[in-house]
Amino acid sequence: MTATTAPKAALGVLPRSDGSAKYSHAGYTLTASVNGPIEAQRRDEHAYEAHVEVIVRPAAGVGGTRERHLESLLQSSLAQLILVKNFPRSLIQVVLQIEDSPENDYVNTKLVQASLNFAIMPALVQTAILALLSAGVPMRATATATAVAVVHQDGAKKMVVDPSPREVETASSVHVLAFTSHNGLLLAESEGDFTVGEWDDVYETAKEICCRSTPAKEGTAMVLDDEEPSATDMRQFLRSTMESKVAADLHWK
Amino acid sequence: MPREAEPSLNEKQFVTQALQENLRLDGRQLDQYRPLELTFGDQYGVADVTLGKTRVLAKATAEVTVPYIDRPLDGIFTIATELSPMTSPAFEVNRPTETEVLLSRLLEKTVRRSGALDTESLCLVAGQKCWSVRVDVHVVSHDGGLTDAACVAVVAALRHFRKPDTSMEAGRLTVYTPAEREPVPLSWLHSPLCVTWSFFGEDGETAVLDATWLEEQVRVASCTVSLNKHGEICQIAKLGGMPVDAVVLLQCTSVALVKVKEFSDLLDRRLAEDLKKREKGGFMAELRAENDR
Amino acid sequence: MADRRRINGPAGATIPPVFDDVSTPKLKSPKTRSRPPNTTRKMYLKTGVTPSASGSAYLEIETSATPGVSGLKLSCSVHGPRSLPRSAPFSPHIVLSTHVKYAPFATKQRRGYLRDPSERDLGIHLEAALRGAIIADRWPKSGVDIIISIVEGDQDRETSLLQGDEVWDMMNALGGCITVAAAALADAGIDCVDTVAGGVAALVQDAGEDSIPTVVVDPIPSEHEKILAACCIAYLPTRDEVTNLWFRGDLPTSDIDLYTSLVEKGIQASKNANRVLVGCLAETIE
Amino acid sequence: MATGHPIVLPGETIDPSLIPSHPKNPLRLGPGLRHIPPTDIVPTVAGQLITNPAKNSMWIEYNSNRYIPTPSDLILTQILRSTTDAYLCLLSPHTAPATLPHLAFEGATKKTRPVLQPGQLVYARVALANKHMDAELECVSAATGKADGLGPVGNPAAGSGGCAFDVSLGFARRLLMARSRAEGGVGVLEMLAGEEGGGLAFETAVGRNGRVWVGSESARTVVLVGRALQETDRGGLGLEGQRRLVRRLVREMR
Amino acid sequence: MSAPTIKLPAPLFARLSPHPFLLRNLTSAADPSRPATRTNGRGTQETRPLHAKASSLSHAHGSSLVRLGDTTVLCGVRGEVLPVERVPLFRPVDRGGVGLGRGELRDYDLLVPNIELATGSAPQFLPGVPPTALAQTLSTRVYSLLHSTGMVGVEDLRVWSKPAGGGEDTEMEGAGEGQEEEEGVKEEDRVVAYWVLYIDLLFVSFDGNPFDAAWAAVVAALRNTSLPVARWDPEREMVVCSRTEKRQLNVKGLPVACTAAVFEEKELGEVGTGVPEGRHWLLLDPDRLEETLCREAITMVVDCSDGETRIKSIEKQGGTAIGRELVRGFATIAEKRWKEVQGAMK
Repeated sequence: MTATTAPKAALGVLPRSDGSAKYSHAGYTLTASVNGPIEAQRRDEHAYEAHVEVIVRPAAGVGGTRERHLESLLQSSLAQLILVKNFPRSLIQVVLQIEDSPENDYVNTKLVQASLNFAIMPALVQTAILALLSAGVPMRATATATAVAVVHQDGAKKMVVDPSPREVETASSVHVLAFTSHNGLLLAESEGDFTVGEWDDVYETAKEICCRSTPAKEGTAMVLDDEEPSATDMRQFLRSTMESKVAADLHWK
Repeated sequence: MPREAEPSLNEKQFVTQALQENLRLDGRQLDQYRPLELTFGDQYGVADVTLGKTRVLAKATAEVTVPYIDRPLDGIFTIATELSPMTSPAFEVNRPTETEVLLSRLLEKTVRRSGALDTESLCLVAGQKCWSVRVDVHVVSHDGGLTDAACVAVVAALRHFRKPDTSMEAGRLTVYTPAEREPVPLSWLHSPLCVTWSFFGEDGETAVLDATWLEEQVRVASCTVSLNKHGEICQIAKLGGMPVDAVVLLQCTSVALVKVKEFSDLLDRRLAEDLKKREKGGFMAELRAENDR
Repeated sequence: MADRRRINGPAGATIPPVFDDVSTPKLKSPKTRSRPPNTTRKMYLKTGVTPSASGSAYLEIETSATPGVSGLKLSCSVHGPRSLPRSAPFSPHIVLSTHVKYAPFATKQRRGYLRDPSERDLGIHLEAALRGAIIADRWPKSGVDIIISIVEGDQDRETSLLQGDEVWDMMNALGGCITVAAAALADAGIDCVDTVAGGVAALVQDAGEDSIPTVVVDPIPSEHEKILAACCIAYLPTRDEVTNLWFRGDLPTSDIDLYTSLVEKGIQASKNANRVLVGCLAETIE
Repeated sequence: MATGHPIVLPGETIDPSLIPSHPKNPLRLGPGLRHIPPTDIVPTVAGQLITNPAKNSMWIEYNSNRYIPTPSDLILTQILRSTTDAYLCLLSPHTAPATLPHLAFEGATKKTRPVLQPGQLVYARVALANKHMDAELECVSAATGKADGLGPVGNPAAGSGGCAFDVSLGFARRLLMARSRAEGGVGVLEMLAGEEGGGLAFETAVGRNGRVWVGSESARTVVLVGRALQETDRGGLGLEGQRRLVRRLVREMR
Repeated sequence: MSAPTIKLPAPLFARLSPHPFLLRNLTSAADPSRPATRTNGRGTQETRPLHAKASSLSHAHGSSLVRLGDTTVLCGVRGEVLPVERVPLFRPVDRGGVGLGRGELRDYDLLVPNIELATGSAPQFLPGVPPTALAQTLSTRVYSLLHSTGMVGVEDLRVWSKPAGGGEDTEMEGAGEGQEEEEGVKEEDRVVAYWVLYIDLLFVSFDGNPFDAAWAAVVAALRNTSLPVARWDPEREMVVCSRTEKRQLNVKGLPVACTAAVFEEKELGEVGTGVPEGRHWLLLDPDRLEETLCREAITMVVDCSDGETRIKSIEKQGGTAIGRELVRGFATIAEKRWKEVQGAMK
């Protein structure tokens, strides 16, 4: 249940919503639906841009304060990517349903938990982006995200990509970073105890995972065959997923 | 949020007319279900049911808590149903709609009140501590037949679920983590399932199984029968609508039994398959290995 | 059902600390009043504590001599006058909405975040007291919100056993609310016919069951053996009008004048409060 | 992907060599592209980049489910209710209604205006669409004053309402192509009417908003056509597949 | 709006079109050598002085009042007793086991922070409504940080059956659970209850940057929290507290939050390619107006108590203007802030 398991995704899994994606990686399985642009309610209607609403629903129990926090993080990130100016007075609604998440065998998990759940953030970002792409919502860029934990094990310090809940618990610090397809740092969340230097290393690791394949020239991604896929290349994953989707849509051409 | 728009006059008129000629828009027989599929998640207690375009997800969880004062020897068992905007933007968070209320009430009657789960087995320390078992039902995609699909999901999730093992020594309760002791299944008594009939025509003469969302919007009456594969009926709900001939209802229930048997078989089969998968070092082993390093 | 919008504590209920009173017997005997019966405690009033509000004020009533007896700390902010929401019906005069809330840490017992009946009562009394003072028809179709947070309730912490004296504490709280709200309203520049202020008087029995009850202003429950009755009065000095009178308790039928004297004392108390209020406002004008 | 039509993702840089550079005609950008001054042209959706040097135009070919009204699109809409001078119509679920003026029908005047029931399906053209306003529809060509096929479809009251079927926007577009068989690769309708379908008699009104109305004397035919359309769309069938599908359906539903 | 031809009184201008107004303020510096100033007269890197004083709330076990410019927040910490019978998943401590300490705090919900904005602290927060998304987000962040920093040691919150036990334990707090358990074994001294700390934050006045203020208030309040010494009374079979004896809470370290928002020249930077076009400014300690005009923000929590700078948390969201370099650089800004706040906390 670590980086070794490659991410899986399926698009358009919900026939009744404009766009949808089912994504599973590192033990997390999520489904996202995107509807929009649709009519916005009075209270969140903006005269010059679309209102982006993000709803995160836990697999078990009613959402609590921490879901609201995750929502606000996603909302502020997605609103940056979506061309909200294209659809004034309207609403673009992203609903994320957590279906399955790895559990920590060493504790009996409680239903309501208030503390931040770092490990799930990348999956949330990835799924939302895929759903938006499948809905054909105009965006200025895509994004990729990953989680990295710094674990101190018998003196040695090592970085764990896509840490398990257990690793998160024992890690000295946990980090989530998201990059736009233009290599801009879109989201950076860190918690624990670390130095600037450590964060820098984390940044390197995360960037390697999120931004490996260079932005596509002539549209076709430069698949670097010679390079052995050490860790998952999120951007390449995103691209290949979309390529197969588009190919399927345009089979008739 | 804008309300769900009614189907057009043309559709309403046509659906009814076609049914009188035993025609359904998707070419099914009147008493034919859409293909029903059931899968389980990596974790215990996650069931994913698809019925045509309808998809329902159920997740079972258990927590230790304080029993209700009036029932000190019973555990707590709740089924939570919420239709999120994922089902349709017409649904708002924390704004229960009629669909939602009816659905949860039917599940409540079918699974909880019929004593499918032995709640006394959930009691840990009389009057002090007990298990609270909770099933969250997520309607991911709604194209009719919610009740029937959701019921399968709930039952499947509960039968698949494992709760942490416990022990009592010297009057002190210990709840073991999965790492210490393999979790244990719930004590399950019987598996009631729902079969919903929809009635069409001026005096509801045409009875149809597993109506789609469009058909549900046009139907004149509906009736949900809940029973287990032994033919024991747990509840029958015909909530208003056109009056329907009693004889017709009787025929419905007998057909329902056939369907329920089919569903039960599917359930047993899938559960067995999943068990096999886990036994030969499936997910848990992997997790354990990963935790140990 | 736990509040899903807040961070809830443990599932099992928690107990406020229970003190072993045996170890400190001296505290059990009721402290005696440290002030003469007709003088109020010192109060400190300040306006403009919430700059983003159209008006605001902070009131603190000196903690009395005895240790562990806390004073009253109130913070009030006024928003408006602002136009009523489109949904609201037409109103020829300004619509007052008052909201009084104890902070969770304001009293002996931890207060929840949802308003309880007593807090609603305070709101209603306050509303009545202010309505009489504001020149309401100057702002048709508009509303004003008056929000008071009781940061610290006037309560004795040491007496762990409650002798059902919350109601008397509420009296004092209301008195303070009225005064602080008046200050905030003035700070917001909302015209009033006069500066209203609140005062409390009580009929107390200090020397045993059959002693002669006496009337005192600004009572502190813990300083008296028994409080028979009390009243809180909102009073407009220059007009000599009472806008709100809240009486509680029972008076010995033997003496009819008791009631009037109680009210008079209450008025006297509110006059004292008024002096502080006017003084504070005068300062801010300079 | 090796073709000259690469697949692009939002924000990716398009190789300048792909951007047609016609001496005279100005460059025309189709859906899915935005121009960032001075020279950047950036895709905003995931799809296939199509360029047409002759017309000096380029756009992104992609499929989606949410219809965004564009002028002169033919759409199948549903009357919600009538105001004093216009009908409010539903273009796609949960969106603000479009307006269809009472006078925007062939030969309609203050006196003689068509009376349409709420829920009635209408085949119309988008007259006006702009992101800051609700779309406006018409059932008459401003030029000729003729309806040319636009107006209410079917007559539910008379029991001949026909039925509407949902398809993907991409499929609707292909159906509407002038030479849909050659360019769009959809022959299913022709086949149904032709020998594969045993010459079924039916009429259709294809809406760009992903709704297709099918009318016929026989309900059986309506269902058959509807299923054929939906299954072709969902299954992503090629011409041969469509032929097989039609044959199968006809057999099944005989 | 911002056309120079129109002459508007500054406040009106600010009201009508805040964005151009702030932009004008930042750019209007006659000679580029002079640093840009904000609408509120501060330099871009200039924070508002933070005043923290231990407030004297007599019903709370610890409290503080923090002023950050016109943002005023009041924090009260109150301890209540939670007998172990009421802890559903209670495990006797001496059993050891994984994730002890932090585990207890989290699993038994011993720290309960909540933030109340709906006190009329600003026009947009009216009372009687459930907590807004902002309030909930703030509460979550405080909760998370409380646990991740491990400021409060669980030992301070344990109540032991042996009266003596309690006294010594605190001396050897930090010395780790290890010895604690041994002792537990030999005297079979057991935990009978826990203190639950209710940490309630009340915004008296709101003018932006709520998190920095709230967090400072929490830290200040915890530092002046002392719980009554509690002991197990076998006769009454309950935990009783001493009136006279109090024990100060040992608060580990001094984490300080430092927030800045990014103001972009273009409203919602109409960015096409990677690098954000147009200039942008990093506004330290943003006020209410500035927050409404900024989409991107960064909060860094640092602790320099033991010499070197340790980062406890980074939260950066809402844009791409802040890249690797800026985050790196921000650490030094946070350090500076830490010193200021440390001074204020004394």
